[in-house]
Amino acid sequence: MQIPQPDIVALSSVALLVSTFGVVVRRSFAGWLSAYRYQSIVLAGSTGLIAYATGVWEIYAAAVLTLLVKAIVIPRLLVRVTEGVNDEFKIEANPYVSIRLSVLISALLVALSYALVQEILPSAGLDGLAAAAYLPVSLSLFFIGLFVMVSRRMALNQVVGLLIIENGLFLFTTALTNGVSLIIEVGILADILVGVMISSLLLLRMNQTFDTLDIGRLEKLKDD
Amino acid sequence: MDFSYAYPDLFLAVVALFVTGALLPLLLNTRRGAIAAFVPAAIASALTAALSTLILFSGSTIRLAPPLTASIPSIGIALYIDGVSAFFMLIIGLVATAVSIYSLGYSGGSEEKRGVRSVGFLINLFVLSMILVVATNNVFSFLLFWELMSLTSFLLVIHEDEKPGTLKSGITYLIMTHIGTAFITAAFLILYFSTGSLSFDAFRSSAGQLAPFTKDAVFILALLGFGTKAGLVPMHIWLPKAHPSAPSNVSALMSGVMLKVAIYGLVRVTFDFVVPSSPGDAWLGLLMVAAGSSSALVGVLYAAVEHDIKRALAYHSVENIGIIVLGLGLSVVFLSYGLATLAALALLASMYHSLNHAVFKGLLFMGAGSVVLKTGTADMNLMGGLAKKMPWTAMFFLIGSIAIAGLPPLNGFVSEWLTMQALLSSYQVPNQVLQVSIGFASVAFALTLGLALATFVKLFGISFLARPRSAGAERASEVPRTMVAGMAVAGILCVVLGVLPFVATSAVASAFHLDLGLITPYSPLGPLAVGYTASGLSSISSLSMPTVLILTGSVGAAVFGFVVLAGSGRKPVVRPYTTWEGGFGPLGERTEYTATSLSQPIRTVFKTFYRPHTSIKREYFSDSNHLVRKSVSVVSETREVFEDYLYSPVVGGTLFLLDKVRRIQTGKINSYLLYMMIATVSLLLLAVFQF
Amino acid sequence: MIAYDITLGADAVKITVIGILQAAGIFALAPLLTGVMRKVKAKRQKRVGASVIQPYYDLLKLLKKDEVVSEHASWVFQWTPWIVAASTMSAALFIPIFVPFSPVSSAGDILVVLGLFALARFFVMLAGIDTASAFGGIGVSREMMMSSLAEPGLFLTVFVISLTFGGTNLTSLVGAAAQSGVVIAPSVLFGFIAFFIITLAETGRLPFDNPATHLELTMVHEAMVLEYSGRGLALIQWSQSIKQLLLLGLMVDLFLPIGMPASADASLALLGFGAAAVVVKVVLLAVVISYLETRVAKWRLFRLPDLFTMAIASAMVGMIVFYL
Amino acid sequence: MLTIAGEVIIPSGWSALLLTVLLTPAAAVVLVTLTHRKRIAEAVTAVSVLLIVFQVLGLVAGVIDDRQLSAYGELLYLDALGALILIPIAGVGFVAALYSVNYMGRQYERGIVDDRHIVRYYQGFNGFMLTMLLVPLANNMGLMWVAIEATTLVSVFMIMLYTTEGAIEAAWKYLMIATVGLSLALFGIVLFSYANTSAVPSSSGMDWTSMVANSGLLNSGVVKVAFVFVLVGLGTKAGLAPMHTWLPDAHGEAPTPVSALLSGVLLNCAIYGVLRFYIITSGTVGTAFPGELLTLLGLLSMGIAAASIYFQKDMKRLLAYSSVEHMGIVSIAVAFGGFLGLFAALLHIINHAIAKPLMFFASGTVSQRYGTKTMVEIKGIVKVMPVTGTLLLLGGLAIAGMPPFNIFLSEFLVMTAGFGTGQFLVTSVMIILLVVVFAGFLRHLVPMVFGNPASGKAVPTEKGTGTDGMGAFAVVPMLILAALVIVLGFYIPQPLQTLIRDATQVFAQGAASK
Repeated sequence: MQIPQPDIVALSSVALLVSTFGVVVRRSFAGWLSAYRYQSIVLAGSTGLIAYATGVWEIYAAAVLTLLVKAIVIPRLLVRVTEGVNDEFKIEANPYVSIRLSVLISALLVALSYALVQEILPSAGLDGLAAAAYLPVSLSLFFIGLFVMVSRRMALNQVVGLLIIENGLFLFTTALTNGVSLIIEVGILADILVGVMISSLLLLRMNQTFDTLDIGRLEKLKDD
Repeated sequence: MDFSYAYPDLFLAVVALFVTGALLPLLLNTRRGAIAAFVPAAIASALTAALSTLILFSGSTIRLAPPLTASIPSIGIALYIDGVSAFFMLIIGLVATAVSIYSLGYSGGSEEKRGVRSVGFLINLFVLSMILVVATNNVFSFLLFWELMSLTSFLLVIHEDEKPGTLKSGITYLIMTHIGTAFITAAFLILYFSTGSLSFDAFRSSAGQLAPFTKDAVFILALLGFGTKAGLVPMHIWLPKAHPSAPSNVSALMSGVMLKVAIYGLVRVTFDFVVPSSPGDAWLGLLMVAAGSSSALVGVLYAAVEHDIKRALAYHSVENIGIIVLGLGLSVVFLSYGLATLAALALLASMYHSLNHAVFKGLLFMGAGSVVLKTGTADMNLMGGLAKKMPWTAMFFLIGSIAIAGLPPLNGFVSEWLTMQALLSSYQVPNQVLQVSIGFASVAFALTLGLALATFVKLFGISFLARPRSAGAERASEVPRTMVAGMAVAGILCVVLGVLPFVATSAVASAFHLDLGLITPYSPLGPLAVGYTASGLSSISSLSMPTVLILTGSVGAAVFGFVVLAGSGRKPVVRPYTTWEGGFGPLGERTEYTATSLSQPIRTVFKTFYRPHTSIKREYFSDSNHLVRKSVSVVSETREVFEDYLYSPVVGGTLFLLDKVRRIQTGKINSYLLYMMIATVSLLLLAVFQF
Repeated sequence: MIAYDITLGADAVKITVIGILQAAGIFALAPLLTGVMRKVKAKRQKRVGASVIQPYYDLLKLLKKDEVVSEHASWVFQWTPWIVAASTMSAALFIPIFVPFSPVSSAGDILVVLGLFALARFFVMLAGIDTASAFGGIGVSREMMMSSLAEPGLFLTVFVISLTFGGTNLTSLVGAAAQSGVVIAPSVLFGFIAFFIITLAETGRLPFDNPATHLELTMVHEAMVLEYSGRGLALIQWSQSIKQLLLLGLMVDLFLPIGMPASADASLALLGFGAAAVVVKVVLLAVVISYLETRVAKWRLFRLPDLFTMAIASAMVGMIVFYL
Repeated sequence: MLTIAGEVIIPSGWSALLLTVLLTPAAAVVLVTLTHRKRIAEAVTAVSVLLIVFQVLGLVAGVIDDRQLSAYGELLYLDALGALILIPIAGVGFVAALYSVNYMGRQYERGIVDDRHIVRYYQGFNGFMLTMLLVPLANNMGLMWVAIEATTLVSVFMIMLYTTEGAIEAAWKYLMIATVGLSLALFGIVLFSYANTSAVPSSSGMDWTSMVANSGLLNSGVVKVAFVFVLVGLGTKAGLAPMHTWLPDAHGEAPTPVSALLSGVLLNCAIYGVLRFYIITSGTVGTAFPGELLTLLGLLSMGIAAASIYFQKDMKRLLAYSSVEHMGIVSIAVAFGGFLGLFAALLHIINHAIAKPLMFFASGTVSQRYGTKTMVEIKGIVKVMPVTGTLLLLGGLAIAGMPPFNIFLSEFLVMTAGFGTGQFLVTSVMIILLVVVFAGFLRHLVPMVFGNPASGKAVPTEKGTGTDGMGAFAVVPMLILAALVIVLGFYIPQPLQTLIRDATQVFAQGAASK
C-alpha cells in the first residue's frame, strides 16, 4: 500500500482538533451540536481515507455508518429530546473552569497526547502505519472530551463530551487496527447509540424530577 | 494397662457430647432446656478432664485429621494433643465441669426461653472451641478455633444486651481480640515464611535454626497477640469491661479458662517454636517479666479501689495473668542462660499458678454470680450481711479469697511460694542488669501480694460481713443446690491443690517433661525444695504443705485444749449484744464502712497513679442562706490512665485521618471524573517514563 | 543438704525435744516481753506502771470471763481468734529463736512464716469489718493500707537476707548468720534497717500505731479487735505478743548473732548460753524500742508511707549492693 | 453437530451449551416482553435462571473434563477461568430471582411499583443475565467489551426503575463514569490487538487465545500503556479506587436484588476482564509491572473503603464500600501471585459473591420491615426477625473476615501468599486495614442486631413469625447462601478446587509464553 497525499491526513486531523476546540469554546447547546456534527463528518471522511489507504471494505461500511449515526441520527435525537428543556439549561453559564482556562488546558492535553504517542511510536514501530498521524489526534479528542465532562456543569455538555470521547475512540480504533471485524464495529456503534438513547432518557427524567439539567444540583448522594 | 488406643475415640466422644449439648436445647423448652444443655456439657467436661489426665500420665499423644480437610496446602484441620495440650485441656475440663453444674441452677433459673437456649448453645460451643484450640496442630485450624472461641464468648458477653453499656463493652472486646488475632497471624506467618510450612510440626522441627531477628519478631508479635487475649497491660482494657457484662457463669469460664488458652498459645510459641537458647534471648524473657509484673501491679491497683464486685474480680484476672507471665518470663531468662533446672522451676510456678487461678477465679466468679443473682446488684456498697443469708456461698467465696490472696494452706500460696523461689534464685543469672531488674520485679510482685490481700479483705468483708446495706441484700437467700455444688467442686479443688501440691506438680512435670532437680514431683508427701549454692553457702529451702497443715492443726488443737483448761474447764457464756456505738444510741447501717471508704487510704497513697477526681455537690434549702445545707454528695472516681493517655490519642488520630480520607466522596460527578483523569494520566506517565 | 541433716540426723530426739522446748518457751515468754516493754515505757513516762507479769494476769482473767459478741457478727468473727492463735503459734514452730535450729524448718521456711502471719492478719481485718462498727472499719482501712505497703518491704528484706545467708530455710539462715559472727556486710546493714522499720509496723508500735490507745483517731490494730472480749480477746492479745517476740527474736538472730552457736550439734552448754544470750539481746532490743516509743509521737497516717518507702528503698539498696 | 451449508448452527457436545446458555435468557427477555404479565414474568424468569444454573453446571463439568470449550471458530470460548466466573453469575442470578419474587412483590403491595415497572424489571433482569453471561464466554475481547458496555446500559436501566431523585442521580453518575471508563478500556483493548497483529500479522487480532499465545512476542511499551488503559477502564467497572465513586451510589439506590447482582456478579465480570489482560501483560513484561499497579489500586481501594465503612450511615452504601474493599483484596492477591496468591484471589471472588448477596438480601428485608436504611435508627433486629437478624449478623461477621466463615478462609490464604512471597509491608498494611474494616462493620452491625427494638428511632412494622413474617421466598435464598458461607469456611469441595487449580493454570499460559 502507498500513502495518498499525507497533507490530507494532516488537514483532516487539524480539522478534527479545531472542531473539538469548538466544543470547548462554544457556550450554547446548539453550538456544541454543530461542532460535533462537523467533527463527525470530518471523522467519516478520514475513516474513508483510511479505508482507501488500507483498502479494507469493512472500513467503508464503518465510514458510512458513522456518517449516518453520528452526523445525522444522534444530533437529531438530542435536539428532539431537548425540545422541552428550558433554554437556560442549554447554556453553560458558569462552568467550573472558565472558558479561557479550558482552552489552555485543552491545548496542554493535546501536547500531552502527542508526547505520549511520541513515546510509544518509535518503540512500537507504528511509524510505518498510514494512519499514524491520527493517533495523537484521537488521544487528544479523548482527553479533551474527558476534560469537558470534568469542567462543565450542564448535563447536555457532558453528553457532548462523552460523544467526543467516542469519536476519539472510533478514530483510534480504525486508525490503529485496520478495521476490526465488522461485528465489533457495529456492536460498538450500537452501544454508543443505545448509550445516547438511555442518557437522553435520563435527561428527560432529570428534567422532570429536578426540573434542571444542572448537575451541580445532583449532589445528594454522598457520605457525611 | 494401656488404653491409649481408645483416646482418639474418647476425644471424638467429647466433641460429640458438646455438639449434642449445643443442639439439644434448641429443640426443647426452658426447664429441660437448661438440663439438656448443661448435663451433656458437664459430662463432656469431666470426660475431658479424665482423658487429659490419662494422656498426661501415660505420656502418649493423639493425632487426628478429620475427613473434612481440603487438599490444597495449608488449609485443613489437624489435631495433635501432646502433654502441654493435655495439661491445658485438664484446666479447661476441671473448670468447665464446675461451671456446667453451676449453670444448671444459674441459667436454668429465672431466664426466659430464648436466653437459656442461646446460652446453652453458645457455652457448649465456647468450651468446645477452647478444647479444640489447644488441640490444633496447624495455623489455619488454630486461628479458626481461636476466633470461634472469641466469637462465641463475644456473643455470650453481649447476651444481656439490653443492659446499658453491654454492647459497647462487647464491641470493644471483639475488636481488641481481633487486633490480637492479627498479631498472632503475623507471628505465625513469619514462621511460615522461614519454614515454608503452616504445620506446627514444621515449626517445632525447625525451632533451632531460626534467625535471631525472626525469633525476636515472632516472639514479640506473639506476646502482643496472646497478651491482648490474656489481658496483659496495656492491652487489658477490654477485660474489665467484658467480664462484668457477661453472665457470671460465662465470666467464670472466660476469666478462669479462656485467659489460660491465651497463655497456652504463649507457652506453645515460646517454648516450642522460638526456643530461647542463647543469652541473646534473655531480653525477651526480661520483656515478659516487665510486662508480667506491671500487669500484676496495675491489675491489683485498680482492683483495690473497685466497688463493682465483678469488675474487681476481672482486674484480679489481669493481676494473676501478670504473675503467670512473670513466671514464664523468668523461665525464659533462665533458659537462655542454660539454667535448665531453674527454668523448670519457674515454668512449674507459672503453670501451677495457671491451674490455681483457673480454679479459684472460676470459684470466685461463681460466688459473685450467686450474690448478684440474689441481691440484684453488683455494687458491693449495696451488699453486706450475706454470710448469714447465704452461708454456703459465703464459705466458698471465703475459700476462694484465701486462695487468691496467696495465704496458706490453700493453693494460691503454693504457686506464689514457687514464684518467689524463682525470683530469689535469679542471683544465679550471670548478668547484673538482669539480677537487679528482676529484683525490681520482685518488689512489684510483693506489693501486688500485699494489695491483693487488702483487696480481698474488702471484697469478702464488705459483701458478706456486717449488716446489709440495701433492701436487696436484706432479701437475699441461699442459691439452689446445683449452684452450691458447682462452687463446691471448685472449692474442693482449691483445698486439694493447696494441701497436696504433688497433684499439680506431677501433672506439670509430666506435661512439660520437666527435670525439677530437688523437687520430686510424683511423691505425695515429698516437699517442694529449691537449693541455694553461692559464696560458700549452700542450703535447701523447702516446703511441705501437708506437714504445715498438720502442725497448724495440732497447734490449734493444743491451744484449744489449753484455753479450756486455763478457763478452768467451764464453758463460758457467749452473750449477743449490740455493737458498741460510742454512746450515740443505735447507729444505722449508713455508718458502716463501704468498699469505697475502706479503700480510701490506698486511693490517697497511690493518687499519682489513679488521678482520682473528686467533685462535691452541695444542696441548700435556700440560695440566700448557705449555712444550712440540705445535702452534700461527694462523687469520687478514678481515671483509666491507659485509656486516657494511650488509647484515646491513637484511636482519635486514626479516626481523624479516616474521616479526611472518606471525604473524597464529594457527590460531585465532576470530581469523580477528575479522579479518573488523574489516575489515567499519572499511571500512563508511570508506565511510559518510569518502566 | 544441711536442712535435711538437721531433722534426719543421728540426734533427732535431742533436736525434737529442744525444738519443742523452744516453742514452749516462746509461748510462755511472749507475754513477759510485752510486760517488760510496758514497764519500760511507764518508767520513761515517770509512772510506776504495772508489774512485768501483769499480762499473764490479764490473759488468765480474760480466759475465765464470759464473751459479749455483737449481734451483727457472723461465724467469721467467732472463728477469727482461733485461726489467729493457731497460725501465729504454728509460725513459732518454724522459727529458731533460742537455738540455731527448728526441727521442722525443712517443712516450712520464712515465706511460710510470713504467710501464716498474713493469714492471721487477714482474719483480724475481716473480724474488724464483721461487727458493723465504724471503729472496726477505720482500723481495717488503715491496716489495709499499711499491710499492703509493709509486704514489699518485708519480702525485699527476706530477699536480701536470703541472698546474703542463702536460701529461705530459717535454720540454715540463722545458722549461716551465727557462723558469720557479727560481720557488718553492707547488704545486711541495709536489710537490718528495713527489717527494723517493718517490725515496728508489724508489731503495731509507734510511730505506726499506738498499742496503748483507745482513741479512734489513733487506733489501728486496737480498733479492729475493739469488739473482742473474754477468751477471744485473750487469744488475740497472746498471739500479738507471740508475734512480737518472734519478730524481735528473728531480728536478733539474723542481725546480731553474737553468742549463738553455729549449728545444732553444739554442746548443750553452748546452746544454753546461746539461748540466754538471745533472751538478753531481745530484752535489750525491746527496751530500745520502747525507749524510742517514748520519744516519738504517732505519725499522721499519710506520712507512714514515707517510712515504708524508706524500708523498701534501703532493702533495694541492700540488694543492689550485694549484686555489685 | 448440526450444520447447514457447512455453517455450524449448533455445535456438539458440551459446546452446545455455550450457545444455549446465552439463548435461554434471551428467550426469557422476549417472552416477558411479549406476555407483559407480572406473574408470567416471574415464572419465566425463575425457569430461565434454573435452566441457566443447570447449563452452567454442565459447562463447568465440561471444562473440568477437557480444559476448554469453544464454538464458532473460538468466537465463543470457555476455559476454567471463565467457568469460574460463570458459577457466581448463575448462582447469584438464581437466588436473586427467587428473592426478587418476594421483594418486588412487597414493593408492589406497597404501591411503590406497578405492573409496568415489574415487567420492565424482569426484562432488565434477564437482559442483565444475558449480557453478564456473554462476558466470560466471549473470546474476542472486542465482543467482551461490547458485553460489558451492555451490562452498564442494562443496569443503568434497572437502577432508574424507581424514578426517585436518588435513583436518577445514581443512574446518571453511573452511566457517565462507566461509559468513560469503558472507552478507556477500549483504547487499551485496541492497543493490545494492534500489538498482537503488528507482532504476528497472521493472527486474528482481538482473540484472547491468540493474544496470549503470542504474548511473548508483543511490544512491551505498547502492552504497558495498553494495560494501564484496560486497568483504569475495567477497574472503573470493577470498583477499584479511585474509579469506584459510582459504586456506592448505584448499589445504594438500585432495588436490593439488583444491588446483589451488581456487587456479587458484575464486579466479578469486570475484574475477570482485568485478569484476562493481566495474563497477557504478565506474558509480555512479566508480573512485576502489572503486579505493582494492581497492588497500588488494591491498597488504595481497601484504604478508602475502610475509611468510608467506618463512618457509614446507610446500610446499603456500607455493603457497597465493602465490595470495593474486597475487590481491592482480590487485586492484591493476584499481585502476590504464585499458586497460592492466584488460588486465594479466585476463591475470594467466589466467596465474596456468596457472602455479599446474603448481606444485601438481609439488609433489604430489614429495611423493608423498618422502613429505613439508616443504621443508627435500627435496633434489636434479632428480636423482631430472629432468622433474618441471625443471618445478617452471620453475614456481617463473614464479610468482615471472621472465622469460621468462608471470607476468612480466602483472606487467610491471601495473607499467607503475601508473607510467603515476602511482601511483608503490603501484607501488614492489608492486615491493618482489615482490622479497621472489621471495627467499622462491628460498630454498625452489633447495635443494629441486638438491643431493644423499641429503643430505635425506626419502629418495625408487623411482628415476625416462622419466616419472620416475610414469606419463604425472603428467607430461603438467604438460608442457601448462609449454608454455603459456613461450609466453605473450613471445607472447599473437590470439584471447586480442581476448577480453581485449572484456572491458575490459565494464568500460567501467560507466564509460559514468556
